Amino acid sequence: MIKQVRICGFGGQGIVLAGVILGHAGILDGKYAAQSSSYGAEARGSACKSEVVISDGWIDYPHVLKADILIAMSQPAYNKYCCDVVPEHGVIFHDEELVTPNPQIALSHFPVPATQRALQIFDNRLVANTVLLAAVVSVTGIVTPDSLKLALDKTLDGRHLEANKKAVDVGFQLGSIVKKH
Amino acid sequence: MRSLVAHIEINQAWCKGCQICVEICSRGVLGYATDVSDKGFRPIIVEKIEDCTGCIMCELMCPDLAITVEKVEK
Amino acid sequence: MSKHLYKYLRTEVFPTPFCSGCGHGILMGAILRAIDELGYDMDGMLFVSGIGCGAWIPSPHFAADTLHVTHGRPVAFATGAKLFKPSLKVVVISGDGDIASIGGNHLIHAARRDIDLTIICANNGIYGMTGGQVAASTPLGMRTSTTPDGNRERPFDLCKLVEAAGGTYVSRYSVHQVKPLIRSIQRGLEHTGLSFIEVLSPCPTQFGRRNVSGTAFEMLQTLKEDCVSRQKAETMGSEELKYKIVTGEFVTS
Amino acid sequence: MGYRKIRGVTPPGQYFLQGDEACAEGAVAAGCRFFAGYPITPASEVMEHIVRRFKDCDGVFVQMEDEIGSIAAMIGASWAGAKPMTSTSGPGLSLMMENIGYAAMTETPLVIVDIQRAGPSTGQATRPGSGDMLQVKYGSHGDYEIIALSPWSVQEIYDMTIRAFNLAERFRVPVFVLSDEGVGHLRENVTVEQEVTVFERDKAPGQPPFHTDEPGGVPPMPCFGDGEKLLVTGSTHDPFGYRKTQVSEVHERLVSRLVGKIRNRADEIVDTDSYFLDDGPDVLLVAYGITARAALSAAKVLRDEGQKVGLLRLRTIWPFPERVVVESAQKCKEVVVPELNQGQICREIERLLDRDVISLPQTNGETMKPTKIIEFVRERAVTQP
Repeated sequence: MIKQVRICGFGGQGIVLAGVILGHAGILDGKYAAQSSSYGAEARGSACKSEVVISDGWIDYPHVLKADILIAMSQPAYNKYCCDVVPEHGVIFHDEELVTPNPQIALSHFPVPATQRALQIFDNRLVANTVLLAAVVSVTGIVTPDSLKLALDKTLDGRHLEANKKAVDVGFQLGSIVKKH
Repeated sequence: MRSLVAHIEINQAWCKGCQICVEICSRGVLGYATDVSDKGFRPIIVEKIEDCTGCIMCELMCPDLAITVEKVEK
Repeated sequence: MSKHLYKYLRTEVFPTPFCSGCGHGILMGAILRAIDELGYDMDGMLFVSGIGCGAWIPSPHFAADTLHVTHGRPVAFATGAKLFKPSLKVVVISGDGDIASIGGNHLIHAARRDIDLTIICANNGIYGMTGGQVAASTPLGMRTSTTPDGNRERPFDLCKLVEAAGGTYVSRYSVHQVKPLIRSIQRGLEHTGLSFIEVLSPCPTQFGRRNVSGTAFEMLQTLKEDCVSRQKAETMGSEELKYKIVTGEFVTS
Repeated sequence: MGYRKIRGVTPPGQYFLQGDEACAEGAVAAGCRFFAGYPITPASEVMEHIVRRFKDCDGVFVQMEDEIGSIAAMIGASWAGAKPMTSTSGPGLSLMMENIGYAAMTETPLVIVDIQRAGPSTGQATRPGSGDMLQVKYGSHGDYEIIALSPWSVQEIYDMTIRAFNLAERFRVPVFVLSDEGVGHLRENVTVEQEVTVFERDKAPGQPPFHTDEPGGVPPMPCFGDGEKLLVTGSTHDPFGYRKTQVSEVHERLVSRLVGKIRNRADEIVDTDSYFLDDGPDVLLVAYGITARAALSAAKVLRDEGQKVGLLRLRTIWPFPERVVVESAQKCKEVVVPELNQGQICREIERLLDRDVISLPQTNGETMKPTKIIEFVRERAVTQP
């Protein structure tokens, strides 16, 4: 089994961090994981993508060729990468507020109100990435929920950790609702 | 009663004949030899040791560390 | 007693390669006398120098660890050695071109760090080894091989530069002030933090023959006339001081 | 002195690390306790990570005023007994070049990590490239040899950094971990073992630090502060470090030894890896760094299609794996070199083989995709039956 995940948006949304946490969760599941990212020289605001490949064994080519899962957190990023998804079984998760899907893309779309919930519950849009990631994990099972939480523990510390742990629970809940649709 | 007098040793192998020592000595203790060394200058010699006060300015100002001034027993 | 200093030297490499009457030899003696009077063990000392006449003062002459490095970089090399082995007494001895021109950035950052180094800058106001080109320390109006009509660029005041960058012991002496110079080198060596001692050292070959007539001693005399002590300078007007070099201790914190 | 096994600083286990971080971990494991550096994308994470790790093992870190100062400080520290490292990328490497020559001349062990980005000049700071392949070898003036290793994964940058320190100490030479943004910013599984094999310097008091009677041998390296009264100089010097800048035989002997100690020991240093070479493939891919992963991926796809394609991966770049390249290419019809530059290593291979070598260059600031190699080989197969 090899799964390719592409997370995209703009700098400052935690796109890279979401990839790091997902990849880390992968290795905690005993898998092999490769995570990479691409961004401009500016620390904030420019286009940003993060890629995670999770496999049962060594990964020859560590970047995403065609995504099994696309996670889009901005409209420009969605527009750029929505065609680069495996046609047969690929799925797209997107922030419900920030991205309007292209009706011509005949793939399963999962709108997740991540930014909206992040603002509503935490008054902090910075945890939207975690909400969205947890929803993806909940729906696809790409990593186990326990590993996702453990990966947060190993990647974050202090007040960020507490907020993100709660954000994971919100994401799991959203995921279970999305799944029922 | 013991008394000390100065003794000046010049390391001719190191001296480059810049003459700073000759000029700096207010008592004219040092001077030049009449012959010319194989390096092309007149070697520095001690001319009037009896006038030396042992101020060691010649030693301190020698760029070639070629002068040693010592006080010895008479 | 020059002979008493021979134990600090690799006597087999003598006489020195310096030109007849070069002030760097006087400085060499002053440094060794300072070390001798302090009773330092040369085995615990490291001398770092760059490229140029001044850089040859410690290497190969001193019987101690010496690191003779690329042009302009001795302060940076010294920084690494000192940080890794703080027990070493690390002394940089190099010329004005080396320390203050090509290596100026390392100098100001060493001062900013206030790292425990002693930097002795043998300033002869010219690039001696390469044939007498103008330096960042050449006084206004002086003729060099690249300023045949006289230097039009103002020279650096190295002591002010190091003081502004944060050096905690800063002084300037000429080699003709040999006794205060030795005392100042001792203070620099004993100082904890960055000590910078600028030493004015005549270059009879490259500087002298283009700008002053006469012997090495006459050059020393000219230098003596150009220098005024810090105390005296405080009583003088700026017009009077225009062509003077102020000597003494500037920072002793 | 010599090789010995020590207990690593990092607890053994599985980690999920970025290439830059794994490099820093490898350095600490190998005994690196001095780091001087200057910030530069995409290499800064090596520096940031080692600062944190030095807290646990009393390492000395200094952020210098520029890359010139960084490598100078490393050389000073190396002679004071440290195993020093710095990390940089193309623009910083260019600034370091003069003192890399100094380190080669004075036989100073150093490890320089070059996380290559797309150049020339400032180029694309956040994008991968392999444009420094020849610069690390030839960038400083005069004749000298260095060692350069090229990792393709995060595990390998960890392992190779340890090896880089051992080779630097063993041969008294600057060693480059010649990586790229693709590996430096990649995060992958890393297995850290309990035991690490390290090489410790032979100080040999009283012995000449710049000569050995052994042909092509490596002299012992004493240390500042041990009462050895060392004379270290970048000028031409005799066995004890005395400058002999006017003696032609001394210069000839010194430069020959600096070059010979690496060239004559190439077999001990060179390390390669091969895939599908047993049946004498028609097409030989020669690749290194992150690009070798695309090449392996491509080779597998092409093999499935029935094409006889093999891969030779260069884990050592300098000294160049000449013997292995010549042997591997012998039975192949075509040699193809995919790389993130305009054919730097391709040209080196062409120099060795008495025939045309096909360059597959890419300099767009992206890692090469397997599809590029696959399509290229398919096309050649059609046009050249």
